Amino acid sequence: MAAILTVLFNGVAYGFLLFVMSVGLSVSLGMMNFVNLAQASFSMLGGYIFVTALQGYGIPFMLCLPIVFFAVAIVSVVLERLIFRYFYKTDDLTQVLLTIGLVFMSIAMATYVWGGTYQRFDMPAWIIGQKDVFGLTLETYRIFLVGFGAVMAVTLIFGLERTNLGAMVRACVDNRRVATACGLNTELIFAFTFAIGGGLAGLGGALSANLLGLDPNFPLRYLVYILIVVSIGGMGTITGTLVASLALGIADVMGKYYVPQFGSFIIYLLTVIVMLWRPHGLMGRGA
Amino acid sequence: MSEAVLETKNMHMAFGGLVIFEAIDFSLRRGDRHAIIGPNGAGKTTFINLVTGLLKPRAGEIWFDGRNVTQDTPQQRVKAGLVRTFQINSLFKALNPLESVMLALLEREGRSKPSLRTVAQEKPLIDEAMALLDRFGLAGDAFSITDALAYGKQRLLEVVLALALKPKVLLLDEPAAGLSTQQGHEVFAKLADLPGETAILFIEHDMNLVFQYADIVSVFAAGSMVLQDTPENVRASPRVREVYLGA
Amino acid sequence: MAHDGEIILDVRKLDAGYGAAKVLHGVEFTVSRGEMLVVLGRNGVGKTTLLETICGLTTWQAGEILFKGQNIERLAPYRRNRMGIGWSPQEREVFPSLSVQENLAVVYRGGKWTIDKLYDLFPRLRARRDNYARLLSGGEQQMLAIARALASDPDLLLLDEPVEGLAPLVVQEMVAAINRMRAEAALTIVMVETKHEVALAHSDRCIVLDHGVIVHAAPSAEMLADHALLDRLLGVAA
Amino acid sequence: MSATEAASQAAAPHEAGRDYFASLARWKVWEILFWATLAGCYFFPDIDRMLMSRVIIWGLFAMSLDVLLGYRGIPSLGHAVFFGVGAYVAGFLGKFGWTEPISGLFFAMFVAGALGLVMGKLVQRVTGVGLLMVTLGLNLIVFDFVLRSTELTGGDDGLQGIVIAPVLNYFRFDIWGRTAFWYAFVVAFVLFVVTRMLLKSPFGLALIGARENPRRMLTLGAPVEGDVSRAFMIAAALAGAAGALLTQTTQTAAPTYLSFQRSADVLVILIIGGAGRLYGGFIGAIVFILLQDYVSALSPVYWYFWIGLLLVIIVSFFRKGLLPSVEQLYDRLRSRKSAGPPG
Amino acid sequence: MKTALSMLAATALAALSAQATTAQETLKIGVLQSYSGMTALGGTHTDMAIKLFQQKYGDTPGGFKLQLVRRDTTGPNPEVAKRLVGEVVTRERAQILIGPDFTPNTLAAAPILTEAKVPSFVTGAATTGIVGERSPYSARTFFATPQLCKPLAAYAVKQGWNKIFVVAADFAPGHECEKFFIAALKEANGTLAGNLRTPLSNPEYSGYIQRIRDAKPDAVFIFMPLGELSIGIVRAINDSGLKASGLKIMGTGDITDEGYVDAVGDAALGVITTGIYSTQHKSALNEEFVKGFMQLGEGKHRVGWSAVSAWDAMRIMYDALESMKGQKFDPDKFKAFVYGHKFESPRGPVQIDKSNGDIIQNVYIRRVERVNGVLHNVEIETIPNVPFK
Repeated sequence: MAAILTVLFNGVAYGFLLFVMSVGLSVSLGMMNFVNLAQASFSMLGGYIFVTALQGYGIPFMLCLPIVFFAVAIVSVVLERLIFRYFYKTDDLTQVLLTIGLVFMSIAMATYVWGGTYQRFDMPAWIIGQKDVFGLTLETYRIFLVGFGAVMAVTLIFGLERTNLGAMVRACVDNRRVATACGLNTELIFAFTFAIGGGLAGLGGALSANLLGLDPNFPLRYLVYILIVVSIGGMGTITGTLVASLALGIADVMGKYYVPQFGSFIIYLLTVIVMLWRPHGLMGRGA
Repeated sequence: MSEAVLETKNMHMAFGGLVIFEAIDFSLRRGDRHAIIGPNGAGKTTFINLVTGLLKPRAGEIWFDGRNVTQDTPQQRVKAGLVRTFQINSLFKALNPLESVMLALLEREGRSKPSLRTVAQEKPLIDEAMALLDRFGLAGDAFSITDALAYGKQRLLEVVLALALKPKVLLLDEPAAGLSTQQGHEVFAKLADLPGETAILFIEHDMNLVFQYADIVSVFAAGSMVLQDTPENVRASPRVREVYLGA
Repeated sequence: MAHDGEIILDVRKLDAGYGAAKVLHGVEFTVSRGEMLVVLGRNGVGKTTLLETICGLTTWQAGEILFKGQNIERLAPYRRNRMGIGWSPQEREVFPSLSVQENLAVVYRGGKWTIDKLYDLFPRLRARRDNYARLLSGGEQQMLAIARALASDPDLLLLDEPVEGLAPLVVQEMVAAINRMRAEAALTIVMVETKHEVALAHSDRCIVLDHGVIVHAAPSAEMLADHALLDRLLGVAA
Repeated sequence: MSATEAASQAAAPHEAGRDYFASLARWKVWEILFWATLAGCYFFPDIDRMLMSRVIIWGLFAMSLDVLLGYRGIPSLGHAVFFGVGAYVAGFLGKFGWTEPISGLFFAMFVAGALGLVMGKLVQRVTGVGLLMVTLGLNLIVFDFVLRSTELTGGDDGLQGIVIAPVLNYFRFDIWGRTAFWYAFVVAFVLFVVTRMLLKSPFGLALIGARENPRRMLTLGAPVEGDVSRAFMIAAALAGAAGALLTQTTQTAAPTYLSFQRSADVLVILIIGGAGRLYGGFIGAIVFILLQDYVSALSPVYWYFWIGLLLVIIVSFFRKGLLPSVEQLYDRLRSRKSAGPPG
Repeated sequence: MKTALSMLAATALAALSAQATTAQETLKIGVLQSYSGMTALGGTHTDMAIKLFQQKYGDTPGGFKLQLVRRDTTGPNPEVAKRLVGEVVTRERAQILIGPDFTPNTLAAAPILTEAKVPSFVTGAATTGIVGERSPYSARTFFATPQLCKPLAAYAVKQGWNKIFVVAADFAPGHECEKFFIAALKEANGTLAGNLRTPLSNPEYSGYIQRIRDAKPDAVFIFMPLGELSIGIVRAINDSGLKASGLKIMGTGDITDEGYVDAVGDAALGVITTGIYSTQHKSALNEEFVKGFMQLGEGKHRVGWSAVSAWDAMRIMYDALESMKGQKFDPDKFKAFVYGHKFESPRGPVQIDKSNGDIIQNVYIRRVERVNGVLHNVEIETIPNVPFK
């Protein structure tokens, strides 16, 4: 029984890990309809900024997180002004190509700046180790991830998705011409949303890099996972991304525990089945 | 009453909990020019989508040419001779009118299976396509990209594509939408010249066109058919004035 | 009916189009506060382009547009809207993935047309406030488009074919709403419409466009009476 | 044919219609030049023939995706599955004694095509992101399977013991890539000609129609969903041929042949060249593979950067790919010369 | 048929060597490693080792002016490797290769190398039976899988850790290592507590770890490829509390490779691995090697195994070329020198097998310890002259 509960908890924690990793893409793809694979590069950047702040400057862990968020948000909005904004109206494939090109460039640049090796993370003592909760031995970092992810999800869903700002973004995505003629400053709204998406991606990188290992190939390694989570969740919904993250996380961990011989088939098979069953994702808004 | 070519029997339709039709019994006779009118949201376009198979009714039957086609796919209904146009142009923007019409003709003749014969070898069909375009005054535009054609011409092409299939029943969803009054009359005048055995069912808001070209008018409102009668009687009906025509 | 009031919109020698293509050639006209002007003409003569140019959605090429005395021809569309220009586009173009309520809320910035008041104007919208806009019927979408234009509290309202494709009864409803809007808020309206009978019957003045040039301007009542002229300019079979 | 010419022929509409379709099917001068130049590469002094045969194979592979994406408008993130299946089928044949390459190639095409038909049937109702993710997921599953089935496929080490007999029992696959070049060239050319005919046929026109407006094709009575699986079958067979070619010319087959990376690469190549034009894949392969080879030799550690930059430049300035951009430029020059300023 | 083939090959080769001998002075050395992507570090370290070696010993051994031709194999990618080997051999006319790395690449290159008689050094592939058996001119300076996968079984049983759980990455090298370890465990009378194969792309281990926990083993033996999987599993076992509860972690040296043991962090402390080389190896040659390498890398790089493999390849190559001083380069003579060659490497004594060019070397059992504040693999036991089978 304890084993099952521990596995279940670990699945939930993994789900929240997937959520923090993919919520950046969920914002850009879901809310802005922009297939920004470079979100994975923003995550990597977030990881590097995090490790530099934590390791290089000895800044406390909890302070590093907002630094990462704002730093990556600024970088992403600069790139948005310089490059991305010219591609809002292009088709999906063009966006995929543009952003995958940027991912390639970011990998080479990260190798140049930080070298090809994996980074070292010395997490603060309070966040490592295990805690006993209701008789279960749980990992402290996973508990932290669940808490942080949940707060983040609630903040985003009620602070961004279900607000007038969220509706404004969707209006701009639905019809930019009309939105601007109706008095919405579409450029500003897009830049702002983009910055939030970028900042979240950076935060995701910071929170996951110490578990997953951070090197210049980080973006390519986890891109597929991020894509799977966001598309299963459905375009245009942070709630969907949350649901998909948790479902995939639990399914993956449970699968690995009960039928380890299936390996990563479970997650892939689930992807295929869900997308055949609901091509717009679990909570997608449809065509 | 002459033979019905298209009938719906007790057709019921709803989207989720929103009931569109309670029970529609409708019939269209061979060769008729039949108009459907009714307020926006009365389900006129839904009716056409049901009849052509883009939507499936919750209950009831659809009969075409003496056969129950309720379970048929849209393609099967087209092959049987039930053909429609769209309210908003639905054309092949990157192709030219000749290629578009060829698509229709090749489908009609069942010649679109994978093969190594070029389209150029289908000489009789090419000639037929050019003749059809010529008849609707589009021969001069046969090689221009559809997207670059004037709106009125695109509207005509919409009708030509449907006619190329030699339908038994032609369903036109607001063929004059977006056209000036004069262009609207031009389209209907061309349709009036069609051979008599093709039945035409059309949705239209312009009452001048309806009363000028229709033999019979059905009035849809609030999930049911209010009336099916001659244009004169419809115009005179107080009920129709109340739900649709206004004062 | 003539309006001697202040000139709210003054268009001078305006050239505009899309990219390098020129659609409007030296267009000049003025609209006074409270007036309703109708723009007539056949398909593709530049009526919609004219409205979109006033909104700022086309490429400005030459000439001037003065709104409340200020040059606006180089301003971004959202700034023009904030100065008081509202627009209801030709294809309605409501925001499909937003609910009716959200469609109005995203553009509402305070002002006399509260959302509740807009629902009073179009009671059908109140009934469907939580539905996605894409699920509305054509007539309801048209109402929403106009309500949305009003929500930003404009002084000048640009209406592009507000009664196209509507059932006769709904046309009457729409015309009544427009009249009520004018009566309640002293709105200035520039309207493009192909159904000239309806348009002329309820407006003050009209201009007729042909190939991007104004070929005729007259009081609406006068125009409505002149069947020969209508036939020549608009090709109406009387 | 330009619009003005066509208009002048409107007097004899029937002839004009026939001429139009005849001109579409006719081989253009530049097409002949293209293939002649490609073949002529062989005789350049100091050319790397193995590299050129790889370019040709990638060109064929990208062309196969063009049938799907360029003509039918279906994007796929799992196209390498068919390439890999073709490669492994050819490899298994070579390993278990069926060493004759041409029949092996046909068999590989047949198996890949059959798989394509099945996959097409599976996804024929799915579009957009759903389709991308389904094809991606299937790709990952197949890759995982091949990688893990060490006993069957050799897993990560690749399929071992592949023997390929000389082509026509005479031309041996040498280390200079002489046979490889000609074998790849001839197979690619023959398959190109067949594909070209197929796409100039009514079936090809119907594919384009369904790409442009599937709903309308449906109302013309076309089997729109059936076309998806047929397009998948054809594209899969062609991709299988490309995979088999690679196995036969290099006597290797490895999991990377059906990796997701390869699916992404082929998409990139096609888009760089320009989709929907049959030659786009070949042009893209020439540019991408040669550049990759050149840059990676020049800067082995950072060549990713330059490939990334190339992608960004292409989508920024040649939005639809190289070939369409060249076509546009050519059209503009020609119309300026013949018709004066555009009306 | 066969004779016709070999005659054709012979004429092609005659043409090749004729051209090669006329342009004698310079000798081209193909260096085929992965310089990009997930496995780029191997290429970087190989380059550094070669550079360090040449700084010390010059670039004209035996009067042959060496010229390096570097190519990026991009990782295990036989299609690319085969073409690059072909290009380097036929167009660049390289006469000795260092690489290509990875088993599939090595296998793909073998026919060309055999046909063109090009000696090569396998510096980055460990599968058994891929050296002399496949290309009679190849020699291995890396290691063979059994060398690292067998010894820990006996060692563990000797320590009293009888119940062992085996976790291996689910791909060919993992399957091979698992097979060797389980066989060795049986031989040593240990008990297999269970075994798991984990996917090659795997960010999450907790499900697997619960399985290990349920099996209650004394120790776990891990085989993972270099990189994030190794980091991931060692950290996961540590974070789950299993290590603190007394579970011993063992594995091949990959899981605590110097290249990223820092990234594994304290989780790596006490992990027992088999290895062919550690920077902590006590010998004058090694101290000098490590010092030189650190200087070259400005302290940013720690010495990985590919660096030692490349260094040893250079060592053998230089010795062989010196022995051919004044003569023309002859692959057969080169091979004759290399096969059976014994020398001192920074890792310890090394011998190239006389019959098939594979490597015979010491294998060290190491434990991760903190030395001067830095995590190191400290050698605690030496198993001398371990064969490659």
